[in-house]
Amino acid sequence: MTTLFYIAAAVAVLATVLVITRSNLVHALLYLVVSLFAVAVVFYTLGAPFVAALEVIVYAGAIMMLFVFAVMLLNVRADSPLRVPPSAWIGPLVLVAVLLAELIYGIGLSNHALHSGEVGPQQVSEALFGPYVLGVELASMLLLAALIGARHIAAQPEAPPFEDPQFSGEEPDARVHEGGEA
Amino acid sequence: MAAVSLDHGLILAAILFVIGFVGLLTRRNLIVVLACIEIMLNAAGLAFVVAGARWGRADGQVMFLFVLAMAAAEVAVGLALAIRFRHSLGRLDVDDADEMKG
Amino acid sequence: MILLWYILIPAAAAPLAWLLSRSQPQVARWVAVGGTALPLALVTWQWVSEAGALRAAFTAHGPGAAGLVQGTWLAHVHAAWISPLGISFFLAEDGLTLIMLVLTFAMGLLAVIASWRGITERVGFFHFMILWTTAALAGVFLSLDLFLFYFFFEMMLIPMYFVIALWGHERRVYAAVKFFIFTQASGLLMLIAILALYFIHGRATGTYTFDFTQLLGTRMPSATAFLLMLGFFAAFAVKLPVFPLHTWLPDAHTEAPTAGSVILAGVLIKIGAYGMIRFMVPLFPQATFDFRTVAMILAVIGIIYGAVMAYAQRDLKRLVAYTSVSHMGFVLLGIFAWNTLALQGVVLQIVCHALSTGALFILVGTLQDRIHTRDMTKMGGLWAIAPRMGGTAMFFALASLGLPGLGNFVAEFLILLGTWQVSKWAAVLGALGLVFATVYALWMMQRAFQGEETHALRFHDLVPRETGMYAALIAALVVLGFYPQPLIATARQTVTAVQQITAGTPLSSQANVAAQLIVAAGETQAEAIVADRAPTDGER
Amino acid sequence: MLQLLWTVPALPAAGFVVLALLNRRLSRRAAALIGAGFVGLSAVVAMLIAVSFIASPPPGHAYHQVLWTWFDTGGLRPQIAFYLDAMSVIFILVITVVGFLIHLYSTEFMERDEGFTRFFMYMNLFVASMLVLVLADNLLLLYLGWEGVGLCSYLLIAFWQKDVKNVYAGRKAFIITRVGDTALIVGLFLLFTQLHTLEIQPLMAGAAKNWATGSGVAVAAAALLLGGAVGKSAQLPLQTWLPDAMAGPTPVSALIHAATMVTAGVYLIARTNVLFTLAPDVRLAVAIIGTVTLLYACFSALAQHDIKRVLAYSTMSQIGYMFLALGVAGWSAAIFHFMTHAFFKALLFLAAGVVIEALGGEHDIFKMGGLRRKLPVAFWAFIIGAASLSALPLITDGFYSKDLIIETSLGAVDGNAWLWLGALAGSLLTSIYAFRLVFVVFFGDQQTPVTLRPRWRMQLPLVVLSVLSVVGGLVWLPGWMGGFHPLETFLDTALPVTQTVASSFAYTGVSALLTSLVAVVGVALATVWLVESRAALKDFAARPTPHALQEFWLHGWGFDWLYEHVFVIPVKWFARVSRNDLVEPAVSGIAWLNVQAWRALSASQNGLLRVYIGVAGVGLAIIVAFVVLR
Repeated sequence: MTTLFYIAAAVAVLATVLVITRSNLVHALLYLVVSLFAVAVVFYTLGAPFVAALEVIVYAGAIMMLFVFAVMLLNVRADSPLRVPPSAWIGPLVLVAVLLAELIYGIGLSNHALHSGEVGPQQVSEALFGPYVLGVELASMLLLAALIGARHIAAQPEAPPFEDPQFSGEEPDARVHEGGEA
Repeated sequence: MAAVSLDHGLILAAILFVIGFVGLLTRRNLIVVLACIEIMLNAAGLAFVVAGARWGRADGQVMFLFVLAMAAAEVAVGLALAIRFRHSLGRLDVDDADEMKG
Repeated sequence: MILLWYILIPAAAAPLAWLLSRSQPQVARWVAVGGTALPLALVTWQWVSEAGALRAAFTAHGPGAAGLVQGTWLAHVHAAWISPLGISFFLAEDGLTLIMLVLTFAMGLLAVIASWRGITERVGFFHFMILWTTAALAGVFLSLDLFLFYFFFEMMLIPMYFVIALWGHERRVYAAVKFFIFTQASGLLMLIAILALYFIHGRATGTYTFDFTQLLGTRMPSATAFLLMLGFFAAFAVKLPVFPLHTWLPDAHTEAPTAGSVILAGVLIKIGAYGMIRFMVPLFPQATFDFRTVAMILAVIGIIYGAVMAYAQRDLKRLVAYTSVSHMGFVLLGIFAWNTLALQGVVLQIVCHALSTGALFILVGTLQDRIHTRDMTKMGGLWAIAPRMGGTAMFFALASLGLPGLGNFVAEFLILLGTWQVSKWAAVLGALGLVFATVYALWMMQRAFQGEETHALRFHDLVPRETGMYAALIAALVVLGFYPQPLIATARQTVTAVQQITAGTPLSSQANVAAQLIVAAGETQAEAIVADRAPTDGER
Repeated sequence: MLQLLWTVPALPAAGFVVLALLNRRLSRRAAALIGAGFVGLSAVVAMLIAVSFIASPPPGHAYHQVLWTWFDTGGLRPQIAFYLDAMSVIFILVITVVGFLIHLYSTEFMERDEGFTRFFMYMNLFVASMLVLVLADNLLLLYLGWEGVGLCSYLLIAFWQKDVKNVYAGRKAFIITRVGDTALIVGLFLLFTQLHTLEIQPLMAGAAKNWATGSGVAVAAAALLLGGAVGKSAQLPLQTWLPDAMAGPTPVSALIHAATMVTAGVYLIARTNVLFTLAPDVRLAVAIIGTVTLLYACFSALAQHDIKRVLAYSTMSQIGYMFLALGVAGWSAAIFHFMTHAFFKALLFLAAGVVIEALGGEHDIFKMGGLRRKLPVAFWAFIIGAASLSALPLITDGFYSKDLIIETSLGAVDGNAWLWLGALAGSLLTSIYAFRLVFVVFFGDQQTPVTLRPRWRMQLPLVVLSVLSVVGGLVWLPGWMGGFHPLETFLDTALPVTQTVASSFAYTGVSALLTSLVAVVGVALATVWLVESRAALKDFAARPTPHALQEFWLHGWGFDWLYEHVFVIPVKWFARVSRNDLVEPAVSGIAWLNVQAWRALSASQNGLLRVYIGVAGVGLAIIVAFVVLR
């Protein structure tokens, strides 16, 4: 299992690096799927089969499907004109190196062993609908809000081009009207 | 099962998080930006699960579920925004969204 | 109970004026007249009926047993308000308060009358603001609970801000914001000082209270006391205004509508003087003493600098505004001299400056209504067109330069004489300020009213409403010039009491001893004089 | 009768109030009647009081009337009270009588001016203030009158206020005298702090009792009072306002700037003579100031060609004589000269006023000439006045008083040969410039036609004052003339007797002889130069050195220039540079910093999402660093 963890971890890291370096959008998304699968394996090795399954179903399945549909709808091929020059990578890399060093230092290499044994769906469910039931309700509300919000935002293909109406105290009514339309 | 060290799990989460962060800082394509956010959220969820696995409790996984729900909501709204963005500006460059600069 | 009415009547008239003005704007004016004239009548009645009590309180107990210490107020209201925090609704009135209240309501009334024609937009709201200010000002002068005092202190700021920002002249928003920031920032310093005092007193005695009379004499390290004193000083110095903190005043006075300028110059800036006499010095006598030299230097600079700046102005209203800086320098000088002569002078100066400068502001306002400019280079020779206005302006210019026979002279003389006991140089330089006052006052007269009339201006002279207003002010100043004794007698209780509180500190020791000596010497000498002077036989 | 004392100042004050209240509603006739009437009444009351005072002197030769207590606090208890003694009697008599005559004169002189009522309003206020000044029983009330006359002086100099030049002259007078007044008021502070009263009599008694002669306090107090006196009486170094004050109407110059107000300084010093006795150094300073001023003014007068400016300088010079007398403790002599000077100088001014009116407002003496026959009354009045000014012996009042001063300046204990010489030289110069005026204005060829002749209201005061100028001096005859001196006896009840070392018959006789001689020589010189050889004089004056000297004297020895550059220009410069308030940059500097910070921060708000995230990342790194490195 330990070996599997490290292999999966290596795959996840590699795939993720490829996600952010590919200029082809579809390739990047495919690497993301690989990364998510790898993380699912990691979950499994950590003794969390339930979330491993969810990772595959929800992340790699549903969420990625959304991405693909979006790409399809938007008809995006590549974002080569959107590449940033290589020099622009230096700053973020330095920053991130510092951050990572700090995190690793903070985590410390103390070799705490993880609890051996599996935490199965039943225990998760008991916790979920036991002490965390309020969180579940909140999550449901969040999803509902996201659903309505997403529909509302995306539903107006004929909306006028975005522009910044200059505020003028003379005609406050015009603004209200515009806002109401949106 | 042979035990994986807690630290290695957390370090994996940290590495995934910073990779996502690098992507966020260097990519201008809105879709990729959203993907990077997914990576970072996923890393956070991973950290929860690792921590939960340390004690053999379910709480970490519950938290992962919440993160998952949030990620789903985020990506739904985010992609809707991307579509709207594309309609308005014709492109997907986040740098174009600077109408609110000071 | 009467004290509550002083706050409640204008406070109640304020929304009334606003509501009733919806159908008929003129109603708002009459409501405002009522809302200021009624408490004015009340307080005048109280003054007249308590005149005996004021004198009795002084003479019966001797100079030692007056007001503040023993709580022999003319009237007071003490009710629990927020008891857990030691905040009470504590209003009290003594001689000084009485004078300040008369001034507040009189200036409020004057402001209403002065804007009878000038204000035509949002009439109801305007009078709402004026009455609100009046109520808050009455509260400021009445409260003896520091929290309550701060509450009213801030409350009066808001309507004043709107009065300047809504009905002011060209740069009104700038001036209003400047006024607000200055006052608010310094007020917050005072709040910090009040809170610090509250906690220091609470820690030391176990009683957490904002009651001023209990906070008196709180023991604390001298460095702390000095800092807290500076907190109070900052707030009052901005209000007064003291020299380097004065720059809001010319802008605010100039840009405010006439009524705003009248209330600002007449009452609002006097809060600085009142607060120093009532709160700052009694609470921190030692720190005040340590600060005396600096304050006196600032006062002298203010006197001379204000006068020179007034001379330099082209804008007539700005000129008048700078004269306030100069006159308030005298007030600061008097407060820090802290002896009977100087403090009586300060009280007189407060009243007389309100009358003379208020009148000058109204005059500039009426002039601006007629010729639509305040620029003196566009005036000249106005006397020929409006001789009554010219004569009136001359009178108030003379009051402003401290002509003997008018109240301002008595005030400035007493202040300088009191200052002389403490610092000779400050008194000499202050007296030199009178020369500069002559320069700006006469220069103003020359540029605006004398000389050749070249700008082909045509306008009518004062109308009866205005003439009446000026006549009342002129009469008051002349009476104060020749017989200020009623005012002095009214203020005496307070002046003695506050000095009593600071007795035993270096601030008072020399001055008080000197004052006692003077009284004693005066009596013995008077006897001696009567004894060895023959010509007194003819006295009638 | 003495109980009516308060009405003496109250009547003109009432006139002022009535005129001020009714102002526009009054016809010229009514205004004139009220204006002159109230002063006339006051003069009548003053004369009655004087008669009663002399006939039955009150105990102690002084009368004290308290009206009410002004205020009472902190040991200061000044009263509105009047104090009448021999000196005040002389002063109120002169003020009301001369004042009335000038009011009468003005009713005709001013009749064509607009603001006729305003004129009488100010004049009445002036008379009231002046009377308060000389009657005040305490220094604070005296100061009230003192400032009151200063104010009226300003208002009346600037009376024709359409011309900014007049207003400027008025302002100059008020401001310069106020500089002196500052010294005076500081003197009051000092006196009150030391002696705890401001009532003049107890104050003087207290000073005499507590202070040693020559002590620092006494010197300081006397010097400060002297400062006030110097300003009001136009002595060096505060003299520059007086010549410019001639911008006012001529009756104003006659009343305020000749007869009464400018002598207030003399009154003050005489009134507080105890202090000056205690401070011999200051008294010497008074004498020196007087002598230097009188010489300074004589030279300046020689060079003027404005008739009123000549008279203004001569006033300055005559007050210099009074100061000289005060300086050598000749208190009564100074008062005597004040009286005679009031008569003849008022006369000179009024006569000059007739001339100026007759020539349509012409002030330049070289455009006059030959008026002897056209204006006989003015001519004779002027001759009498000039003779009196020059102290021509026996027939003029000026002779008696000036002779007394010259005699005292040497003969008094504090007398001094230098002072005496200065006084004599001044006398010589005085008669030269006085008769220069007479010859230039009234003799020679007529230059400007006479358009207006005076009527009775202008002539009557001239006649009365002429008579007074002739006989006014007979109340104090010098020793060699038999020693008839009721005025001296009278004044001795109020002022200390002058200690003299030389007062013998022979000494006074020789002194009078010298004084007469000098005056006559002066007149003779003027006659020779201006009548006999005028052309030669002109040639002489055209040469460079005399011409430069004349210019120098004409402009008052450059004092105006000096003050302009030392005081006025720096203040104006400072006012100009700080017009927008020197503190304002500091305040708006804070505001500016805020705006700059806002600019910088809003520049960071560049709309680039990635930059925001980067900054957030930096923040994250910092926070994490804090957490892990703690």
